[in-house]
Amino acid sequence: MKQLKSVLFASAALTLAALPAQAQNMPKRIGYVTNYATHEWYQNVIKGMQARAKELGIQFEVQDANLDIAKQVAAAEDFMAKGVDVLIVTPVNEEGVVPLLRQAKSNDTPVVLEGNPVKGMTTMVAICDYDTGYFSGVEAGKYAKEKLGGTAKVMNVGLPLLSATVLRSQGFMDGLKTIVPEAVMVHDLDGGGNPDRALEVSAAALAKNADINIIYGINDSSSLGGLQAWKAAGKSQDALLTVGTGGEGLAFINAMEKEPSYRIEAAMFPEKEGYTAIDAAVKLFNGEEVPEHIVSPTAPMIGEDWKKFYDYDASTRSIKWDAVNALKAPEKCMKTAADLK
Amino acid sequence: MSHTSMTAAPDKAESSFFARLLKRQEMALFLCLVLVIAFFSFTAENFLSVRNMTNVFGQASLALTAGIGCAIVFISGEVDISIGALLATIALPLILIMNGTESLVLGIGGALLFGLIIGIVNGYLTAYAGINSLIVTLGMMFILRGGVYLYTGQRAIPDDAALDSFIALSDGRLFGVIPYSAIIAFGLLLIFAYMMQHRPFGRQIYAVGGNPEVARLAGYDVRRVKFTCFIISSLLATVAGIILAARVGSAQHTAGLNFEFQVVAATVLGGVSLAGGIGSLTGMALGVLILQFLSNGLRGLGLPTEWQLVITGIIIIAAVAFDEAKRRRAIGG
Amino acid sequence: MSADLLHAATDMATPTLEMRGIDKRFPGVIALENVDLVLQPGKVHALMGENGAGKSTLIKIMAGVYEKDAGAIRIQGREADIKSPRDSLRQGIKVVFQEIALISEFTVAENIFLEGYPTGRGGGIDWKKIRADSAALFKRIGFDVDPSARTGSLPVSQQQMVEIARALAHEAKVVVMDEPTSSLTPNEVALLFTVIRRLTTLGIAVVYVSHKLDEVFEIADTVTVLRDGRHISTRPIGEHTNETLIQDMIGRRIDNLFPRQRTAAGTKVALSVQGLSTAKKIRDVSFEARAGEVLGFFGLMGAGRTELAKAIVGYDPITAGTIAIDGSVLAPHDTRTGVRLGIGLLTEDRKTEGLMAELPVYQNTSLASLGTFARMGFIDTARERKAVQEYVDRFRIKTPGLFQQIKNLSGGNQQKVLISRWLMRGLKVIVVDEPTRGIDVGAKSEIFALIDRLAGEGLAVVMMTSEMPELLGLADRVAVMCEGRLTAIMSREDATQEKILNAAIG
Amino acid sequence: MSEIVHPSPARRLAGGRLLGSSQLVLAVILAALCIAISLAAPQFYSEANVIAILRQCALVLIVASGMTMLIITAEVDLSVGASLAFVGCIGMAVLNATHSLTLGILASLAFAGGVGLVNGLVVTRLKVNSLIGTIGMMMMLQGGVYLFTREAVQNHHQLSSFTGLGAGYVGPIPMPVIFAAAIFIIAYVTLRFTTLGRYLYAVGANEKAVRLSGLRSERLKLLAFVVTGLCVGIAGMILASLMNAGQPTAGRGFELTVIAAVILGGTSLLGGRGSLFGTLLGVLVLKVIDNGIIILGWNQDLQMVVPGVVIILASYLDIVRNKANVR
Repeated sequence: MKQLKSVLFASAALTLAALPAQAQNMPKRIGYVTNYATHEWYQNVIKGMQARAKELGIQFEVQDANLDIAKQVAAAEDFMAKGVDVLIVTPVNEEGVVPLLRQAKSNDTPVVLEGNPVKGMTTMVAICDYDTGYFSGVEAGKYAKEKLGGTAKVMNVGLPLLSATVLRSQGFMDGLKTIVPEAVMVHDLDGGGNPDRALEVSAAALAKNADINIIYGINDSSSLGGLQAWKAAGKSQDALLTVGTGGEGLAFINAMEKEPSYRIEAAMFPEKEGYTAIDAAVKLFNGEEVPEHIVSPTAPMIGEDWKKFYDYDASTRSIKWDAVNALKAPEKCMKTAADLK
Repeated sequence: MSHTSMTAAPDKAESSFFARLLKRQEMALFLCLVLVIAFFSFTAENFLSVRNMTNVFGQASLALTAGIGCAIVFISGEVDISIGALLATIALPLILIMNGTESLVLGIGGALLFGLIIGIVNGYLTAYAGINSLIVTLGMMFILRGGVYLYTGQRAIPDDAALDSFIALSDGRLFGVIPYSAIIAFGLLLIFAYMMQHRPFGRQIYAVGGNPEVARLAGYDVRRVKFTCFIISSLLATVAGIILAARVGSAQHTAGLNFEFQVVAATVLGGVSLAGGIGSLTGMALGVLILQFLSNGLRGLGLPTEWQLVITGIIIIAAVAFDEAKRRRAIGG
Repeated sequence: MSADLLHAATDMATPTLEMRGIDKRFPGVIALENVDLVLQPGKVHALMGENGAGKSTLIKIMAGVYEKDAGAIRIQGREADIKSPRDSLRQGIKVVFQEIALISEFTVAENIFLEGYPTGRGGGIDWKKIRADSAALFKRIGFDVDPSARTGSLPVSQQQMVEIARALAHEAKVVVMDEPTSSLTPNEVALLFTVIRRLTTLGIAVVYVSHKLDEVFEIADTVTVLRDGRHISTRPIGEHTNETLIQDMIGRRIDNLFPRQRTAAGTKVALSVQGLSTAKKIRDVSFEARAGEVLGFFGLMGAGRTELAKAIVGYDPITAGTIAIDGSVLAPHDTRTGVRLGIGLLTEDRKTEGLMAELPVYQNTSLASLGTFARMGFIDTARERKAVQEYVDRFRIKTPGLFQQIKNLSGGNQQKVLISRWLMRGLKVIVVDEPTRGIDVGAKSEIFALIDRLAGEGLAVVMMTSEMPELLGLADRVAVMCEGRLTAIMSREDATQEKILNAAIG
Repeated sequence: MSEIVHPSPARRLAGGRLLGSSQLVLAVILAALCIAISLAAPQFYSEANVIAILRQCALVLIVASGMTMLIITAEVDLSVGASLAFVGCIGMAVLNATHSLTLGILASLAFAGGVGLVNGLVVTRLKVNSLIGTIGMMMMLQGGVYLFTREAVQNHHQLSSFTGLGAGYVGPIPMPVIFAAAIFIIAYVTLRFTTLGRYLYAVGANEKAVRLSGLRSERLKLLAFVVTGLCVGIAGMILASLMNAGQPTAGRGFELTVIAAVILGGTSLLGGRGSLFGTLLGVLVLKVIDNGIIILGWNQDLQMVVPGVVIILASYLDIVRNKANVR
């Protein structure tokens, strides 16, 4: 805990220095309606937000939609009734919060979106999902060439539910093909983003196609579910590569330490995303110009790379802000949800 | 039935109106609601503001509308747990038709027609084919939810038409205060509460749920009554689905997940018995409002989801247990 | 001769209802075959026969509960098609079934108008009219019940009266009453007969179904007897005597309905009840039952017989008093201890408290004694079925096999299975509550013989009954209850109908 | 109250033939499914796939065995899915803290059994309808698991014995299948050959009659709840082992799969009627459908639609056949 604090202070100094020196009005209260607070990704997003809000002396509150769009609208209404200065929302679904934005507009409450773009939004803080998948795909290609004899038969433990996750899978395949042009996606699964469901569907797919040698998961639960199915089938991990996405919690650190095939993780730094969202909220409150898409950085981590970005003491992880803040995010994504249709 | 009823003395009609009012289950629920509101008005910030109050009524409109149907089906002695999935399904014809025709009337008409068909299927399989309604509606829940996923490819469908009239369903407020959705829900509640208490058909539903054999001997078409109840339930879930679609401006494939549990919980909390023939729509409405104010107040306190779930779970069990204890005491003399 | 009479009857006037050549078959059974019934306006027509003779089926066809397979129904000379209770009601046929057909959650007034609510402007129910009309109706027939009381809170006898009153609320041409007096007090029976007579003055045809000969002789104009689904006779009541009626009903003479085989009752006290009270009904009841005797408890409806029965076997909680079986006190007060000490209840309500309807005969029989067929919890099914088979043979239980679902057996055979359940277990005291309810005359004497034998084998039998002949025929001693209290205990020799009734009225 | 003897052919129930006629329908459906799928995709019959199907059946079957007993007593438990996730987290956490698999398993069994006990007490003592009572419990557990842990509980010690619970083999047979088979056999024997089993049917068929016969009907129901809980405890540990972590998000919708399988197997929700063999067939049918859709490369959304249709259809066929029997 102490360690975390000192890191926070260091990073605070760093970011404050990076900010333009103009005097800013701080919003008093920011409300965040998250998609699914019990998910590790969002917990770490919230951690980043809390850290940054505390630093700036802003009162910060969270409400959880718990994957229920109706509840999300209700929670946002509650916040507006309470009179928050800025609203941050992770849409349960891209289309579902259009009326919410309309309401916020008529209420003069600025809204920052996290994660998913929505028609009529002012600004969104998000990673580039396609790019994230793409660069991990490139790394996977290199690995395949070196260790897997240049073949790449991919089982995608995907989630068609969200455009973001579809983009990751597409990016991964496209990146992979730049190195291994004959790479194919043997199975495109719906793992529900859940470990147990991912395990179940992967087991069937692995049974059908014995030649799979790369497991790609759109989040850590999915890649781990796929890998567990592989292990449960009694297969050796020698000729396998597992690629996860997110770096959401502790699971991937464990896996990279203990599973021989789990070599690549496309880290998305949820803490950083939360941090950036608060900054964006402050800017909106002050009426500053903000880009429509504020990109939060991601990076593929190979092998031991994770230690560069995280400290881990067997029960909690803490982000190394200087390393993460040093990452450069692209101005624009290669592909976005708009390109899917 | 013959033994339990022999001993209790008949209620005296002369007892005052007020005393009878106090005895009613709805009164206990109402007091409970007042207590919840009182508690949060002291503890949760902004709870009593007009804005927050009207918000809650708007938010309650979904469960309230669908709850009417749920309660009616319960009273008829059956259950319908397909309403959550129907809530999501119904937005498809609505949004698709509106996007295609730019007409709210056609969209709502299409949605109601779809709901009607689902009600007919549920009702037929239960009332005429004789399959347990829990099984029928569980199966229907799978079919509808899977069907929506299949059709949409798990993509929400935006409301491209963005008709003003449709938007008003979500944003519109009477005199700028009361959400239209709440007015619709309470309007439907009034209509159906009147039907259940003062229309022969409503009383037939009570009779069928209370004792189907007696109802049959009294010349009622038990199967048709139950059949109709399922249609009512599906149509009301359709209306709730339309309101939800307006509130979220799209057809959402994941809408209404676990919604059936919320509605069933509120209905039972409101004193409507799963055994049939017992309970009232007023009770159901109070149950919905209690849960809604509770979740709003808990949000206001900044309590995380997990606590909200735990507390709601405890309250449901406690309320039903209390109700049951009261009933047994009444019988035991 | 009976055919001539039928013709004579038709000559009198256009019959209100005419059923000709009615056939009804159930799987494997012919319930009715070529049965005729002709009802004249303003007359009371008794319908008699043993259980299983087809009375219920015939009534249910009238009520539209069953559809006839063949035959014709004419109402006031016009062909009528009755396919559902609704059709029947529309034709002006109103049936009061033996089982109470009221919605217990509704008020009395609402139940009166269940079959057709009066509506006001716009189709809303006119509650004022419902209350006023039912109050007026009750006043007219001299029935003192609050129309706004919740029906379920009334005693059963009053509910029965509500049912009968309901028959008057609608314009009926035919009123059918199925065993209407089974749960009425003598006062209420008198009230009922006044009501029936009033109905006849209005020109309504009344069908009166009963086992009780004295009632039939008092109220009926004509009697039709059915036996084994066939029409046996239709005669004016004046042509019948007790003997001829019974003979028509059973087709043979029953000399000894109560074949008493026992000699003297024992003296050892098997059951001792002291100062027993319950929250519900029972007030300070004390008595003893001896091994080898039948102690009969008589009481009118609502006297508390069933409540007493359930309390002494440990099923219902008690508030005061002690129960001892063979000197061991029943504590804790539950059925588990009761059965262990050797007391069990043969319930009056077979359907909801006795039978496991969906389960086979052998499992129903062995339920209470399963432990004796088990080693380390495993059932020796061969031994179990063999034991059950012995009882099936010994008591001549008519079943296609041990695996038959018990719901498919007749009432008498079901009762024999339930008695076997207790015999297999080996009790010291058996409490039998209305042992012959819903059982036909032939089977009745078998059940009586069984009870007699139980006592003969040394059990103490405590028999709750509302049937005077049953009581006098079987009991060694007679206990009488009134409103939850024990008002008299007398020996068989001292017991007369008058004494018993006096004690029962209190 | 008809007094008529229906001399319909003596239908053997509960203790009669191995396959009741309703199970026959299911067996035919299962066979037809297997043949159809393997004709379209021969990989269906590969050893790897058969094992995969069996392993997936195992988890459901373990809980469904308990649930069958419970539904036979005319009660139901909707909290098993939420409990499954919670149990895994608890077991994992205890395992991490104590380094002992035994203690981890004991803790998870104690927790799941405790949940069953509370469910049972709520139903038998407080007289709350089990559908409602266990919905309440479901909410409490869904919330409670996140109060217990916000993240997946990682496997710190990697005990091989623990990993073996889910991923291990005995010969060619996966461990979960062995567990499931053992539990199934115990439950089957209990229901068919023991007094306890007979009493469970009896309670479901007529609780009052059972009580009058000197048996403690409430204890029997309570026991069925606890047994269901214990089954969840075992399944939860196996799932945690399979996923190598305690996952608070696991088990969503699991209760519906389990209940669907039991109902599909012909167990009546009204109690007193049903068989474990039917449940086994029900589990197999549902999981073969699930697997077949992936093997055939069909749209996975059909994994919801098809079971929905099958459940309604099977219930309908059962009723049609019963009617035909009566005629």
